[in-house]
Amino acid sequence: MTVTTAPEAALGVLPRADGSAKYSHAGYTVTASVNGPIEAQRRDEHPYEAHVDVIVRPAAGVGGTRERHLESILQSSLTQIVLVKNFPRSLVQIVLQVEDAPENDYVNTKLVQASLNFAIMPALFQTSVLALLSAGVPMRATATATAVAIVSRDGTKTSVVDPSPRDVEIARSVHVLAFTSHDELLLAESEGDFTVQEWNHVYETAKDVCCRPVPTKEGMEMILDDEHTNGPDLRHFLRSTMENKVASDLHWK
Amino acid sequence: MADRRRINGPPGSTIPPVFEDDAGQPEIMNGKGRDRAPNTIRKMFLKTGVTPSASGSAYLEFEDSGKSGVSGLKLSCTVHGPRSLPRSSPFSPHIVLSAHIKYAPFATKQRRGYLRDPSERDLGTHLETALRGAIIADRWPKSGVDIIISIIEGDQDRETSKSQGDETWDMMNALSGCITVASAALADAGIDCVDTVAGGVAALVQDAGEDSTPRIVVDPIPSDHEKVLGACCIAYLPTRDEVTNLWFKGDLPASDAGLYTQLVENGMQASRNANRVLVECLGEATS
Amino acid sequence: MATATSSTGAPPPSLTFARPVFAKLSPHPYLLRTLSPDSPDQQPTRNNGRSPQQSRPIQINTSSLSQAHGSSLVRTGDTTVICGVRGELLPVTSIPQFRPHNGTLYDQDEDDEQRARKELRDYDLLVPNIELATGCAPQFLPGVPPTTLAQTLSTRVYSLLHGAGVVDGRGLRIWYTPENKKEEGDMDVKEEQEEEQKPEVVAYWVLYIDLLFVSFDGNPFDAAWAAVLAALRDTKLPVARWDPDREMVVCRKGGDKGLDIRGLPVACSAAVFLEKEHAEVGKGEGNRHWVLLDPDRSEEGLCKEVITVVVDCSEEETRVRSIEKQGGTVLGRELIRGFIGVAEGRWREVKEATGI
Amino acid sequence: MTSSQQVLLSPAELSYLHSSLSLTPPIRPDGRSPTQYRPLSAETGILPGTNGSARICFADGTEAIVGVKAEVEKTKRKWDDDAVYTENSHNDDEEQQQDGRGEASNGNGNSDWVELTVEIPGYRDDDPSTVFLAQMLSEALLADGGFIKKLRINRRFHWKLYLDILLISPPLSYPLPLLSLTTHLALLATRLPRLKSEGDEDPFFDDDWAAAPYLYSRNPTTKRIAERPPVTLLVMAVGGNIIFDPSKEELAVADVALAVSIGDATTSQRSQGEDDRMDVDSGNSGGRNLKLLSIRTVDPPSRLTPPGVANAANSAYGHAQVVNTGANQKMPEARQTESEAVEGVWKPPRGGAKAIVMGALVQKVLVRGGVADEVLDALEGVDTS
Repeated sequence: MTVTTAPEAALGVLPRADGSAKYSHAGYTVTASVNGPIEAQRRDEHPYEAHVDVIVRPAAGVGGTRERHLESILQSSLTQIVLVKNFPRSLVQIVLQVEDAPENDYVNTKLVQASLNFAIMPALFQTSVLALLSAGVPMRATATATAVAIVSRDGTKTSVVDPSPRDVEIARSVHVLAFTSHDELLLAESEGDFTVQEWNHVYETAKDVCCRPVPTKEGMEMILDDEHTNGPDLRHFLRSTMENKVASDLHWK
Repeated sequence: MADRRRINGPPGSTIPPVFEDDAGQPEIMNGKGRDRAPNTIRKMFLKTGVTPSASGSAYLEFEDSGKSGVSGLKLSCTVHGPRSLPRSSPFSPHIVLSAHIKYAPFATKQRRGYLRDPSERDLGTHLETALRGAIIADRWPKSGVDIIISIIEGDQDRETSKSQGDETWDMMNALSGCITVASAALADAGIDCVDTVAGGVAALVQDAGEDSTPRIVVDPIPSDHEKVLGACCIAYLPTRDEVTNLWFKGDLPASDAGLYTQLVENGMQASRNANRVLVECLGEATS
Repeated sequence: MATATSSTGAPPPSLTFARPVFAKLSPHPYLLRTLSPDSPDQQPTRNNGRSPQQSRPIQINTSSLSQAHGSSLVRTGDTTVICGVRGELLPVTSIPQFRPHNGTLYDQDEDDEQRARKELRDYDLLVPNIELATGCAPQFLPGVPPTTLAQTLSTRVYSLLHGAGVVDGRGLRIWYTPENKKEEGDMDVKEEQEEEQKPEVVAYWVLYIDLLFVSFDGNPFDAAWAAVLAALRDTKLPVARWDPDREMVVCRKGGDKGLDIRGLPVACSAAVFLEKEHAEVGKGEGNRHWVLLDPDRSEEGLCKEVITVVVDCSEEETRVRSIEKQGGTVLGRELIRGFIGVAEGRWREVKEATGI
Repeated sequence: MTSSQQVLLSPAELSYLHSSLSLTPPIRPDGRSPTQYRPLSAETGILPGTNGSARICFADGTEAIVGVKAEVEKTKRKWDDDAVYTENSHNDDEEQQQDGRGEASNGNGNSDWVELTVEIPGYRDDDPSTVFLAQMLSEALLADGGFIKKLRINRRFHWKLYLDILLISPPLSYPLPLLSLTTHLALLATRLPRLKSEGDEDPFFDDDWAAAPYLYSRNPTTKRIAERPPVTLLVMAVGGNIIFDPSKEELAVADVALAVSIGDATTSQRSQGEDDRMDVDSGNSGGRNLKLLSIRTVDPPSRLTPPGVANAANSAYGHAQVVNTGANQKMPEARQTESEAVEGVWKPPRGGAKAIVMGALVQKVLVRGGVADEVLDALEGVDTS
């Protein structure tokens, strides 16, 4: 069981892109670059709104059908939070490069795999949102995603936040949920064998991880002893990363 | 050949199942001869309008001859057009015809891949030649029409483990089916044609047994006969009595020319029969 | 079409379209008008006359192909898909990192069933592929590499095949028990002479699942998944055995045995149609929405948010096999739970369509 | 384009050409007689690194080079092969009798022992017209099956022949006749090393090139080549006339064009096991006994040429414009003006060709002493030492 390390992120890592971010969490490190809004190709030009184009490059080898599926999921979700109406006939291009994935000798390390990789989706999601923020693309809301796996170990069913590939392999079901900053459910991908109650429980866990109310300064201690907060507080993390970046950019003030 | 846009099978190559009995003694021709009269074609089922989202479509099925494992020919055709040409193409005073024929992976005994191989492109060229004669091209200047045919089941005999001769004879049957189904789909799409063109195949075959002299049969199934000496596939316009495409392959001595003209005549007879089915089907569609 | 109003007093021709022209010119307002009829007694209907919760009737017939080991044809409304399953043999020698069956360190804690599921995934024994470039819709023409939709459909079918564990991997193994050879066994694992040789796996069946869309009118995943399932149920694989003297797997004619398929997961999809398409929805204003079950091609073009739920109600308690919701924020927790109920209704429809 | 690149001829030129070609006797732009071939210079053995090569260039500068390479390849063991192998290994003499047993399938080999690729400058190799040419040439070669038998070394090995056909110059006229003649000569010049090993052991060859036998064996005494590779002739019909070896302009006005492949089975007895009925007149040992191997319809570019506009419908001549073209399809008399042929106005041919015309075309090629014999005699003149 990999210990749930806290996520780290750095913004503005790539000099040439409009915005870029590097995010690593639960063994996955992803770098994203955003070039927005730029001139679109004729075939994916839309008269009223910008076209969000997502390109996922895997850690090793060239992308297969799995990467196309990840791209279509990210594109449909990010189009909801970016204000696409403000930039008609233009293109917001997001390129995500997976730096490294948690290596694990139980799991088959075949290069081109076709089945959907659930564990990497939250990392890709967070990185693209951070990169969009760093690029200053106007957005309706920010969004955070998390992965939850229901693992049945000796009879009891426990839900594991940010599962390792080993957990994903022996899990009964794996879920990825994404919430916007208005606490709306943006994305729900689940697979495996579960009942509606289990899904409800997963929904609660994920909502707690993603949309924990931002603790005001004095309310800090009261949250800590809550018993089922077993995942990082992503929204808080997003806010603090941006705050540090803005602070470091404006240090000359 | 890992095509990264598709899910490829295991890296090691897989082998089609080899059956026990044909490994030992050879395939004995147990009374497989042809039960149809020499000049009757197999029963055909033709239906138009199977793909509402295309401008014209048709589905054709040759019934299989009832022997175990022999599969009939099943073709589905869609026509998209007349439609505007891409910006880069030069001006053309007539409709630009492009035909694509593709075997489905599960269509033949030997599993075919997803990329078109030369024999399918060759069939496409034959089909274009056959249809270009029939279409009144200069009524649709600056426009194009795409004819796409998927062969859902090729009429190959699954039981014969060893293929008698190469599979060109199956190609000819497939081409004659493609011509008929494409002509029905064109009519369904409302593209002006001079006449309905239908395909017919006639072959010079030699049956098992020493004394049998080669005879000419219509709509041959290669596995019914010991050896196919030659075959021709004709695309024929019945009311104008004209041939738009003739494809002959085989080994005929040039000295007795009567054999060749007989073969062509039988091919035209086969396409007249096929045309009757075509006209009747189009008649139903409009009434 | 705008006709200038002539000033000579002739009444300006009213701008009226036939219904299909209106639907083609501005589809969104047209669908909005039909969905929200002004008089309350009229039922909200869709362009194709269906009510929002009504799905298209499904017809499934199987074993229509003779060159494949199993085949099915599924027609839902105007979407028609043909699925052919063909089994081929994969000898163990040509599997790159093959882990022999007689157990290594990691396999202790898994039972055979889980091990079989891992084999399916590691050795690629199930190969689904979807062919859309058959001119089934104007936007899918041949000659171009598979579109993104074709690739995402293949990935979704592939991950659901493995995720739902429909095919039992143990049925694809071909065993062989080497008799007691006199000379010293050349196997690396030291084997005592007198103890009976353990059976070992010499080859696997690989199932090539090929889907061909004859006609495409929206909601391809439901039809594709129903076709895959029906074809797998219809698959009959010949009995295969290892022929030691010719070192190859030989099959016996007749005596074909079917695969055992576990459960009947059924996919059910819907799209969310929003009232305000272009205007940005302010924080406060409500934005009316309709959940359109089993959308066709024109409705899919108008809706961004789609949801697909795969349920299996074979046992008394409904097991959900997969949920995929993306492209919008309208469907929350309650709406998804309600939609799972709708999916159960769809499951019963498909169950008696497959006639099991 | 299907048969040749875009035809840059105006309707007036096309109608002039069509009318001059349909006269009796036809007047061809370059003054040739209907059955006269363009002069060509041919030579063989130009590429030392190949088993056989040839180069032909026409008077108008189009040139083709063909190289033939042969490699020994292990016959792909059909699963049941060795069972057959052990049973009747006694009769492994060169001519197996076709007894319909497993042997038959192994005896006459299969068509992928010959790989033929055509390269036309300016066209991709998966371009439909290039694929059509390659299929036509390989089809003619494999039609009678006799050629494959020559490639068989023993039961375990066979020769794999790679024919690379390159058109050096851009295709001024339809390249088919040029490519097929060059292939014919290259195959005649092909020599395979002499087999020194016996029976079914691993083949072992004599490296003396002079002793290497020809693929098409020569009659030791008369030095005449018994069986010759096939030749494909392009023949077209305009009006009532049949014209051979058409140039680009002539093909542009053709009503129908056929590619007829003929083989020559002069003295060698028919392929084994054939009853004698096929040998009708084996009397004249000297004369050539032609075989019809394959016919394909070449789609004439005339269907893709722009139509001329008759004076009646031409508003420039002051005639009231009949009615705008959009509606004229519906109006019966407009449709009538569109279809009936006005003298001197070019109209792309519609529909196909009469069956008797096609029959006449094939007869003209195959008649004894006709064009086929003339071409084969000319080719025989080229010394393929």
